[in-house]
Amino acid sequence: MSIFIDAKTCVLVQGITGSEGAFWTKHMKDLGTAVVAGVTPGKNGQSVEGIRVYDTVKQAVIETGAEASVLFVPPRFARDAIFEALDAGIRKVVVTADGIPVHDAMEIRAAALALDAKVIGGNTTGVITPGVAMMGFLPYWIDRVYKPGRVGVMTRSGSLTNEATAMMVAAGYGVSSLIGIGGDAVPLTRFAEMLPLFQADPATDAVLLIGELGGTMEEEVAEALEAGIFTKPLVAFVAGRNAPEGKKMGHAGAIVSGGKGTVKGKAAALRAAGALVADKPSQIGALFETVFPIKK
Amino acid sequence: MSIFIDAKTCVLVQGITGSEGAFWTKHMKDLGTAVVAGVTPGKNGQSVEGIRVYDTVKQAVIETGAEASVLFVPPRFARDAIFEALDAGIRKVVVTADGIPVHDAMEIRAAALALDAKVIGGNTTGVITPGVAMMGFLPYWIDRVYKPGRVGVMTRSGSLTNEATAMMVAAGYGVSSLIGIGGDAVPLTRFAEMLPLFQADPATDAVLLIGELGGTMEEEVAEALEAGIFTKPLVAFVAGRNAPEGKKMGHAGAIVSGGKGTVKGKAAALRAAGALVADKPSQIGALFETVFPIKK
Amino acid sequence: MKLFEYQAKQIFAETGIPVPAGKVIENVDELAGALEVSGLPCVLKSQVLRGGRGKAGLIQFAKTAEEARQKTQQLFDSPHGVYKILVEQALDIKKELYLAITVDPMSGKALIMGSAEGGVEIEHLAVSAPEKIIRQKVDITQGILPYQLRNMMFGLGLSGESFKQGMKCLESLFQAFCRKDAELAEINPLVLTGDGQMIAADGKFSIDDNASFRQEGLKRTRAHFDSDLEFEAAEAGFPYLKFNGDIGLMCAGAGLTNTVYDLIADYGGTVANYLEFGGPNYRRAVEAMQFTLRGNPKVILIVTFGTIARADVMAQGLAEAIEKLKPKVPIITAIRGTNEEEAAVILRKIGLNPLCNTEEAVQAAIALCK
Amino acid sequence: MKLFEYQAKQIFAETGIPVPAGKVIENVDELAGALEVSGLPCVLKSQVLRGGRGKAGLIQFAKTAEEARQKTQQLFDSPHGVYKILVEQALDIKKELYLAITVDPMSGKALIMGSAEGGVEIEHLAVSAPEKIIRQKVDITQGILPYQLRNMMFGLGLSGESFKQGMKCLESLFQAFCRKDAELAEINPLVLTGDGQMIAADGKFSIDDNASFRQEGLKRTRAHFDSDLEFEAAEAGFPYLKFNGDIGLMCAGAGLTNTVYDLIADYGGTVANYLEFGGPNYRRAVEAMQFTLRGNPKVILIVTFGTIARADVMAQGLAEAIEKLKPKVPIITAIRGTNEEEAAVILRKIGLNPLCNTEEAVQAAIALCK
Repeated sequence: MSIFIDAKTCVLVQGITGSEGAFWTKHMKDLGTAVVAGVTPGKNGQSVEGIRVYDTVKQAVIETGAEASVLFVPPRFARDAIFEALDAGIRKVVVTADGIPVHDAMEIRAAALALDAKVIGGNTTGVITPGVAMMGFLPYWIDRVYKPGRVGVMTRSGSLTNEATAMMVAAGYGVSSLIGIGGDAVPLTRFAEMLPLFQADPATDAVLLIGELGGTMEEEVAEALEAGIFTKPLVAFVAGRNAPEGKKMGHAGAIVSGGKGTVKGKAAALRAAGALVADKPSQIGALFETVFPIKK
Repeated sequence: MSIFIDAKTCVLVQGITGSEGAFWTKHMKDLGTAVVAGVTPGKNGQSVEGIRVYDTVKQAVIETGAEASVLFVPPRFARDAIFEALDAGIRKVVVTADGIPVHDAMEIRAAALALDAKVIGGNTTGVITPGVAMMGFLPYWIDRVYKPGRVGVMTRSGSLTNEATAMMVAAGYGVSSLIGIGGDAVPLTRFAEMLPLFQADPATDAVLLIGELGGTMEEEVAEALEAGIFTKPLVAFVAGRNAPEGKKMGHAGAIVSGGKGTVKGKAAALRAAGALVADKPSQIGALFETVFPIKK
Repeated sequence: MKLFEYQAKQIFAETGIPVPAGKVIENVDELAGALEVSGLPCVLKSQVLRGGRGKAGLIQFAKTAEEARQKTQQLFDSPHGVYKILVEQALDIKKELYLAITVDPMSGKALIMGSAEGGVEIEHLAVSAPEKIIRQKVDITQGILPYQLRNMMFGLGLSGESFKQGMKCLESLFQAFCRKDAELAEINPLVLTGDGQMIAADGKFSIDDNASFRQEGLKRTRAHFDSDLEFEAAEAGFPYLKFNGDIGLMCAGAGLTNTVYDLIADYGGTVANYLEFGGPNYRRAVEAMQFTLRGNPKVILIVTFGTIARADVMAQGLAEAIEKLKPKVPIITAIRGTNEEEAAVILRKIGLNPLCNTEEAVQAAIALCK
Repeated sequence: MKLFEYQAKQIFAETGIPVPAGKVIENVDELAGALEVSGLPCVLKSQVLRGGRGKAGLIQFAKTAEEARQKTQQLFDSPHGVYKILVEQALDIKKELYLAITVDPMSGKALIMGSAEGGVEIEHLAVSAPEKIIRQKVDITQGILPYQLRNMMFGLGLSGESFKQGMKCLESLFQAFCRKDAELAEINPLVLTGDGQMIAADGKFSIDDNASFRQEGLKRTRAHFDSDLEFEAAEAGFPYLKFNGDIGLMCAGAGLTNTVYDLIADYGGTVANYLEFGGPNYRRAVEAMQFTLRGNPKVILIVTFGTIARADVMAQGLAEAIEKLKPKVPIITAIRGTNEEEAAVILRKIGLNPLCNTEEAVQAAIALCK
């Protein structure tokens, strides 16, 4: 089982002829992902890693039945590429572009909500079900991070994911599916919106939430827990407890301003809703032991 | 029973302090319509026909629970007034304004579709369930037209409605509910979208469709009949068989151009889908006799 | 309101769509100046709104200044009401495309249509080869996106420089469509010239009358109408159509008017003219009857069913009009709606026989024409 | 990118929002010219980005030209890095309002906020009296509608002429918000003067860095930064923060950086500086280490987990940087990700002990500072 995509999901790669697009298309295929088509305007008829390239998403969807799309396009073209995918009927999109203008992101987010589409990102490393399928650029061959297992992972940070997940794996756990929702100030899909997928997934017994300072997404997860939308064990690690207010270390979403978005507030909300919160990555494994002990 | 509104539906009047707004508010109330509030910006606290006036729709909705709104505002302000109603949570709107700019209408239609709101009009005389409730300015006291009964009426033309419906009433039938969808080139709700309401209404045994040349709404009704969306008897009268191409006699929607929108095509489509089509208004009564004879 | 070709091209030029070098003239004396702009050979295009100008001989080519002068004079002298001629450079046409934006009332979106087979009427192409028309819907609040431009250009089979020029043309056309409250913005043909330029060789542009409050300079001129009478009526605020039959029709509302028009044909009658008596005009019976009488009807037929337009007000106005104008033709009325009983009393008082049934009124009017 | 008050007011003025008469000066010699614009009494407003300018004495009032001269000199001489002063007319304040537009990431809409209690920080009001903040969400593709403007003005309790002026201000502010790709557009206070004028007395405006490709003239100056070092690093493309501790941090990615920062604090260490080593910078180890060394760290701690930013490329770059710069401080590395085994080989070759565990690396770095 898997969430978001499985081995049968027909995946399209927008921007497939770029160097990253081509490189990660190979890796997605190697893992078993059903990459069926690529799109780069003006390159219709070319082939990348054995995948046929089309001029338009519409054409690719008609001819290959693609139903999900991963974008390797520069941030300034993300809006156009995402709306092209949505307009062609695709309802699952993964957006790797780092640096989408906030006004573009607002427009995309509003449209995705209206269409009930799952647009993941921007600035995400992607989505993976280890051993099954991937959309994005996750180094799944690093076994100490991407070991298959029964814990769902959702994260705002690519760099921290590997760190935190490795701790969980070191404690004997593995990953069922991992969703990187990305580090932007306006994520196109939010943490709490992924919870129903993990809740419904029989392959997921618990979830690891990798959060950060800034915004309100961790608080929304706490609300979802309070509302009973997610009932499996949830362990959280939220980075940035000591970050200086108003200073940005890294991407746009990770900033505290006007006293809002503090890790202290997030951790308190999560704990109050029944989640376990690790202060250090090294505590993650032990916390899972308390709620979801490994059968030895 | 009724469709669209019944005697319990809490109705708001936008533009209530204008002369038409005030005049028809009285008539709506007299019929039994639950008019609960009016809105005219800057006139908060005033009263019209015993109805409290508010500055904003939001305020009116919060304080009175209004759930449907009829607009007596000039066409250039219709867009603003409709979006104000939709934003306040109202999902049933009747728009009497004649002359809404087409680009405004496009925007409103697209928004109404996205919200699954029923925005009726523009350029409509309104919606009525005789003896129960009305939103609009239909002269319900004219008994030879608005006699209560079991035939649903939907129409593009105010002037023709009275004509055609009178013929039906003269033959012994009466009106269950009547929906004027209005005569604009871009009606905010279309004929075929009203059919499910008539289909579901136990007080409606058959429908009289009063159509016109121009557009494709009658063809869409034929498609709905073919698709089995509406299964009760349907009698249609479509005006403009002999209208000269490219000439406009009356409102914007009623024009044939480029050979599209002819009455001939509409009548053929409706007949092929099983509807009965009257060539003259005087035939309407007789056609009802064949599908839905009056119990004597 | 339909614009003339030269007006459409002004809009195209403003928004960045290339148009042929040319100038509008109103008489032969202005030709020399126009030829300096267009060069020779040139095209002389009569500025009339009717379609099929080519077949009607309203578009002429000229290789020399003298030929141009002769043909210009002929066009101005033609019986087709040519008030203006657009004098343009003749293009070296390699390929003709079609590009248009109109309204899709179903989705509430703008509908972009394109075809690699330009130069013909799109309605004909829609029947003969619908698969050759590429369609794309665009959300007017969001505006046209680059992928939508690309999809159209790929569909038209363009590449390289013409692909880029085509994207630019379509984007500009869409901006004009939105900014001008257009019902239709059409370039047909969009010409690819021998030297690789893309030029709007002809165009249609229609602006929504209902948006006139926010569109400056929207004003119909005599050239928009088939007759002086229709123009004068329109200037006075009366929708008015002139036909060549017997019955002078004063009617209110599209549905009822079209029904009466159908019934007149069904019962063997003909229409002299139609005047819209509804809306704000119901209070203007004297002027309305004046315009109706100028259509030389054998009988006047008045059919209304008013709600806000009250029947008694109409009847009172008609009484005044008859008093003042003393029409020599008979008048049949079926004036119904709010206060119809009072209306009937007024009409009877001035010697009319107010009818209630539309078909009866139509038959009575036809009988009086025999 | 946060703009200075005078830049925000330029945008306000361009878009039609009234601002006080005033002029920006860069030294005392320009004061006389500025006073001609502002008149007396005047306000002297230091153009710095930090909040609480009033309490910090960075805003001064002056009644005479001499007083203005003295206070201007004092402000330029202050240790707060005052490069520019905005000299403005002093306003006759009757009422202060608050008006702002920001981004609602949840709905993907613009969030309009207003309060009849302007002049205070909205964050404080949000805590002390949240019911006094009126909120309204606006679809940015559709734009702000008249009813949304009215709802806000009714909420602010305005009427008559100020109602109209307020609508105009908010509409203009919204246009500026959209046109400029703003993250925040705030007028606080929006002043109602004794003679009934509405004037933007102070404002904040922040433009999205990610939109710089379509926003002209977005350029940070020295005044945007707390130190020369941070400014120079930013000019070179390195996000860089200077602190006063021991560890020079080269890190990649927000999540990992913040985690390392937390761990350093947890284990009792302090940070000298942070440099973003991820993204395109992973190939620029020499420059990165140069900037890090200028922060005077006692130890350099490098923590990364790269995917596209390959570990072996980073390691190779570090080897070159060490060879070239010969840093005198110890270096601790936890460089993981794509090709991490090759990276480890390279690092060992130059005498480093590549670690794999972040906490271990942090503890090792702290131990070296003691």
